[in-house]
Amino acid sequence: MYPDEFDYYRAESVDDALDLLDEHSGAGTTELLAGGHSLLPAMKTGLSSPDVLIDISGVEEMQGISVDGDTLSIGAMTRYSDLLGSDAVAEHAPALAAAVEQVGDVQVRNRGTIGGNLAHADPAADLPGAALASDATLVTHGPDGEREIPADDFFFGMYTTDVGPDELLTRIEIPSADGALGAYAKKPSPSSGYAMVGVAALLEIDGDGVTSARVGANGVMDHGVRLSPVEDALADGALDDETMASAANHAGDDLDVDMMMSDLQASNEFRAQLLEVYTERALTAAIESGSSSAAAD
Amino acid sequence: MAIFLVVWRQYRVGVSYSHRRHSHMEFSGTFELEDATTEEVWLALSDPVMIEHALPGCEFLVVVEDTDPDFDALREEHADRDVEPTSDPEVIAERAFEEGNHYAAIIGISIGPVNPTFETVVTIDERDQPYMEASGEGSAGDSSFEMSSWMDLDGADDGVEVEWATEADVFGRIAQMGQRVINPAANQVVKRFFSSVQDEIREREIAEGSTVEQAQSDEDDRGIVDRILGRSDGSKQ
Amino acid sequence: MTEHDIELSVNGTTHELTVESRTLLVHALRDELGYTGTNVGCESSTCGACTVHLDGDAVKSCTLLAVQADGAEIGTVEGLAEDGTYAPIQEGFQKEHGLQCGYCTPGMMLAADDLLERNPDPDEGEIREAIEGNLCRCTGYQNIVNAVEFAADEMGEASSPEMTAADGGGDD
Amino acid sequence: MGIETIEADELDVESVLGSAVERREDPSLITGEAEYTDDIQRPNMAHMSVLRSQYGHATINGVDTSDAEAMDGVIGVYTADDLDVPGEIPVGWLLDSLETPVHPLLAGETARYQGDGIAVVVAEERYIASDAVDAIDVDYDRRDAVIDPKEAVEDDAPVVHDDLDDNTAFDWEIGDADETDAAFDEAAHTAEVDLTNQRLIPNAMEPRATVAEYKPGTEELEVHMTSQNPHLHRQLMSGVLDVPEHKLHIVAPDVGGGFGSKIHHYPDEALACWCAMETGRPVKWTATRTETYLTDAHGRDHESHAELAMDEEGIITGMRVKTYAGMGAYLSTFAPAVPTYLYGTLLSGQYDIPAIHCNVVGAFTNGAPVDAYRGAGRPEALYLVERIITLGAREMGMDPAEFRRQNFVPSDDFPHQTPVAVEYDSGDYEPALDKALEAVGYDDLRERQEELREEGRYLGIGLSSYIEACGLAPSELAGQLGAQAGLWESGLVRVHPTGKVTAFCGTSGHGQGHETTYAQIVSDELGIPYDDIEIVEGDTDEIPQGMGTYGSRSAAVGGSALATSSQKVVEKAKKIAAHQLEASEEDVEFENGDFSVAGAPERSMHIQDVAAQSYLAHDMPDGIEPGLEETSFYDPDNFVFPFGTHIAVVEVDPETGEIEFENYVAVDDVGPQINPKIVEGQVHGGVAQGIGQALYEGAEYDDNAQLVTGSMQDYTVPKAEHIPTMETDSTVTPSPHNPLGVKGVGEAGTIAAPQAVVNAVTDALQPFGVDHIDMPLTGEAVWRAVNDAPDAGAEGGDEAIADGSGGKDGGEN
Repeated sequence: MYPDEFDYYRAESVDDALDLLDEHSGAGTTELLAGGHSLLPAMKTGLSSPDVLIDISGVEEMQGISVDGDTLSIGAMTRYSDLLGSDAVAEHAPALAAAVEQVGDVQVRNRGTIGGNLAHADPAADLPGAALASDATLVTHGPDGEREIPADDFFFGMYTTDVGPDELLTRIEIPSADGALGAYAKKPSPSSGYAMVGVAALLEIDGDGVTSARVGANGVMDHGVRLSPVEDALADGALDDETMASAANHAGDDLDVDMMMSDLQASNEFRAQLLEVYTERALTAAIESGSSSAAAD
Repeated sequence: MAIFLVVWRQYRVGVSYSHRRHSHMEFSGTFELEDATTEEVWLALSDPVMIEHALPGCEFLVVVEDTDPDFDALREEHADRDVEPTSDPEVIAERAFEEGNHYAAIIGISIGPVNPTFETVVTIDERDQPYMEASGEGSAGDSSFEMSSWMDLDGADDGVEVEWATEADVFGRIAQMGQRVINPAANQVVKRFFSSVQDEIREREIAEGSTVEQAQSDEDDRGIVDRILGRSDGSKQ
Repeated sequence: MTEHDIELSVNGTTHELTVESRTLLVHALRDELGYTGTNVGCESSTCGACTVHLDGDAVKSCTLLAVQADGAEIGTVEGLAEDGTYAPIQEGFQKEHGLQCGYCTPGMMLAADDLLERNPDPDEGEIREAIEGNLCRCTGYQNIVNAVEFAADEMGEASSPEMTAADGGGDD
Repeated sequence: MGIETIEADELDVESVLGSAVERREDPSLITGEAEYTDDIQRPNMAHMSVLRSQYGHATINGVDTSDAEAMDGVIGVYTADDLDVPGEIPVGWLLDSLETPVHPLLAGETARYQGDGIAVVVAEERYIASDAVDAIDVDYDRRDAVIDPKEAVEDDAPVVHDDLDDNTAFDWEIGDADETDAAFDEAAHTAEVDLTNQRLIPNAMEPRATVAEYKPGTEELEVHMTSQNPHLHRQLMSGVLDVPEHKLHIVAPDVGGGFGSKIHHYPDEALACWCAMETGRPVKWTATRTETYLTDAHGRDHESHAELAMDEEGIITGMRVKTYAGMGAYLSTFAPAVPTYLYGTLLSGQYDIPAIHCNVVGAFTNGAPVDAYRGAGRPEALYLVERIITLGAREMGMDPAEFRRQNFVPSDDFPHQTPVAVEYDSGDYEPALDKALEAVGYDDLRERQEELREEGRYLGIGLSSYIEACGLAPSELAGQLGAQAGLWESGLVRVHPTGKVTAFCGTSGHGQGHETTYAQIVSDELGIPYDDIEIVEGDTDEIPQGMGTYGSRSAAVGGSALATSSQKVVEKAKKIAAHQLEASEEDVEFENGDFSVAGAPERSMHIQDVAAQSYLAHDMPDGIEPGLEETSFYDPDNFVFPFGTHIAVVEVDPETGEIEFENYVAVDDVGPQINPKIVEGQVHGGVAQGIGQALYEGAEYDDNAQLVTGSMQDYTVPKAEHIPTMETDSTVTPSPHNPLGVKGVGEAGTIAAPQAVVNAVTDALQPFGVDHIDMPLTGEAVWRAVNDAPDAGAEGGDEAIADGSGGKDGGEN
């Protein structure tokens, strides 16, 4: 199928994008085009017919990865492939790095962007869980300037976030997790590659123990969620498989199985089962990442 | 003004495992409104304007002659519609849902980049306090849905329990291409609708019981409240 | 509806053309410019038959507006062979019977080339992972994996004088 | 690994047959030079798009095309009322009890499935055609729909065709019911299973497409289309459009896979032709993948109950099968043959079964028509046979390999007459089984399986000893069974004056490598170098007649036609050579292209020189015409019956239902192999499709007959990571009745693989008491089967499984 007609504008800067958003805020629908790998398929199948597309993928100030003190800052239009090639991301945001590796396929990773992923907020995307686990702050720009939104407050529901219609997500800031162990375990849908369940884990460690943990999941509920009971069970626990397994048993404690995602690929009940298994796999993979990097050192 | 405490006691979506369920959805739930009577809640739920306000993305909801209205004309007529929900029984009486009536609505659903606008017609199939049943269908381009719902009020000790259920089937492009989003999207619409219904009811002052009673008057021999409440000949007190 | 004048460099040849906003890159390549070696197999960005190189990276040309590619260097299957000599990946597909109906093959080769660019010596798992965005219904993938391994070996041999020199000082 | 290919210049005529020569098809395919239908451009070409039904079943009250017609760039919008041709899609195979409701080009009053076309648009560009389709307004009354074949024939089911009493398309049986019942009455042991063979969507990577061009001057209609059988399409389309056959020129250019889906005659290709005639413009139609999902004939869709009767020793004494087969909304071209003669006749498998009875009820439903999809009937049969055989072994407490062995048709019993009509040509089943068992290290595996169960790990070994009937042919037999066409094949071998050869065959390859293998056959027969031989297929103006490529028939029937024509060429050439060598024909010997006089090898003449002489015609024997070309219409005596054993070895995680392949071994006997590399490739691809069916694929409709797996995002076409590395091997048992002895390999993998995988998974889960899981074995299906299994509790049950300790005691069962 083919997209319906629309007008296309390329934004040269954040201000330009905001102006374009403002200019086209009246009649019809306007969509921001980042990597386009969620939007264009929806447009081609006729599910989505925006009147105006504002292409923000080339905005320079929304590109790139930098480290400022203890903060890793990633431009929203940074492509997955650039994140994968970045030592800074691997070092400071190991859970995110692990999740990015599992997004889509090579072609998708060559085009898709971190900001597009998070702002689109597909419940089955791979990055919401990692953003939550990484304690990311999502920075938006709007007519009134900049707004910083903690990942915990960012995701509202399916495709719904705190980003307003006149705003755009410009930057993701992540407190450095240098030395922490991060991992992402995903059960992909065999057809779409989206996560039936994906669990991102970040363990702060001290010797053989976990000092604190952040665990986020996507694919399970209609938006990314923190698995606080798992985090609680891990805090001050031992860094061993047994602790991980028993903590993973709490993965679904705060979640209502009836409200879990249920679709062709997996029922909510099966997702509840997968959530526990993949939480355990994420946690043990985090431990393994520690031992392998230790070995590499 | 009474304060309604809303308790989400139960909310279920169509999750029973069956491999052919996928564009057929069943939702049901129960919520409680404290410090309210069945009459008060029924009255609120009788107001199409209240429903219009509660339905996410609803441009208008108006009574129409038949199940095949001219939506273009309706759009024009109601383009700048600005009708507020009310707690005034007189006003509600004028426009209250009636069994056998048809209502037309334009409902824009927004699921991320997917924004179908449904031309919808709903028929009140049964309306007899405290029970109401409605069915309808909507279409947006080459997608459409059919739904049927019922709602039952049950007076509890110090409040009202509202039990409801909706079944919906989706057809066409959205059913085919939007598999991954239909269930959660519909879920979101239903969830938002009922939470808005509760907000709307909560914001009313109709719970000042006197308002309702005062309205007892004239014209129709059933009395205005009976009419609003959809009671036939006051047999169901 | 807006139209846009764009410039695409395809396999080193520059083309100027006017496209609608909605024209997909794959249709600009096929219908406007005649590069029909790039195929369309689906509309859900799943099958990868339309894979081309955009500034050196494998992308799905059905999931990219032509206007987005304005000014870019596009590589298609037609540009793989140089002066009538097959690229190693083409040779691999021929030698290892890596294709049957051939419809997925151009996209498959371009995805594989992207992999070999990043990872000159991939193992089987890495190859299978690298082509997860490319569907083949004929081969069962096994001979495609062999074809990519063949190309990797071929390219490794081609650059082996350097490799040997570099490795010479290693701790072998 | 695998078989090493050789380059064409390494070939010599002595060893050309059986050589793994590189494919000559590849150069154009790997350079982008190939021309698929959608690549074709014509001056002034317009584009067609089809509006399809929003509902699975609906009455159409009216179609408003005015908005679409008013759009810029729209040339015409047409509905059923506008069509002025017979327009009825024919059924190519009839059965005694068959109902054949009308299948129109466009739905008029009733849409019976979502793929039903309601209107077509012809526009200047494909995007505009698509826009215009969206602008058509249809007034529907939705009707209740039915999709399940078994429910469809129940009394209260919505009826798909108003002019029929119910949805029964046919009620067919084969075998002896009384004898079979008697076998069950006397059985010491029985096994039974209810199983579904799910609906599949073929998913050739190239969507169907057509470019139609009408030339009013000559009244000729030239059609380039994605076809597996252009001659058959010519014959059928001629009736549908009322265009005489000799004015229809059909070409199958490069075709991107078919798997059955490009055999059938669909409305869309004929509509594109009609639009070309109506508008006077060349018209292109290319299906979107969504349309492919909605309209390409689907495969399988069976619901069956199978029973096996055995004596005290586990010798099989009878088999009883009841099957409900979904036909979809209309009967597609060969649809009635698939669940009957291509299914019931294979139910004896590799086994010596004295009594079999099978009853198949074909049902109309509101799904896409079901027709031949790679294997067509035979995968359904062998899946059922190999599941019930596995359960029979389980019932007997016997090793599944030994149970199979003791029931095989003995090697000295060929040709073997089965109780389900067919006679197996040749076979020797144990060597293939033994090779496969050896390749997986069967005995060690069984030991390891026990050990792993002790650790709570579940290894499973699944056997599939399959047989297939292919080389779709003998015309007389096919005619008796209901075919409305002959199933011979034509081959024309033309030796040019220069000694080069063009050989024409009525088959039509689309990925199988016919240009390579046929050239190998002709080279071998004529003794003319491989590189001097060109193969032509897929063009009705070039090739006199043909039946096409499907049912693994090309090598056995098409290849045999070319071999026969080549032999005729040699025969004629021999007469000419004898004349010119001044010897008697009886004294002339032919070897590797040389005619020589017996006992005087220096008096010889190469066939290519004979060709030159035959065209010079200065010195020909009496009664021999000039020229050197021969045609044959090869019509074999019987089907061919390839066979083999595949074994899948998997490990199953009961917590997640995840299945990992440890090994997959395929030992196939397809007779002598013309090109082993191509054979290997066919096995790989077939097995991948079989694994796809076993683990991933399934077309799902909801209760309203809406296809909910309508895109590649929802219907899993297996990816590289889903398919294991396979080990292939073979035995060689030639067919006694064709000149090459070949059998056919195109469908072997698809027929063999599903049950190998399902048998492996259920073998792994035996400790839980899981006897059967319906395909596809998704993670959820397996997880549920484990949790719902009778012994789930005994083996640890839900909780134990959830915490990973499930079934630790499994090995003790």
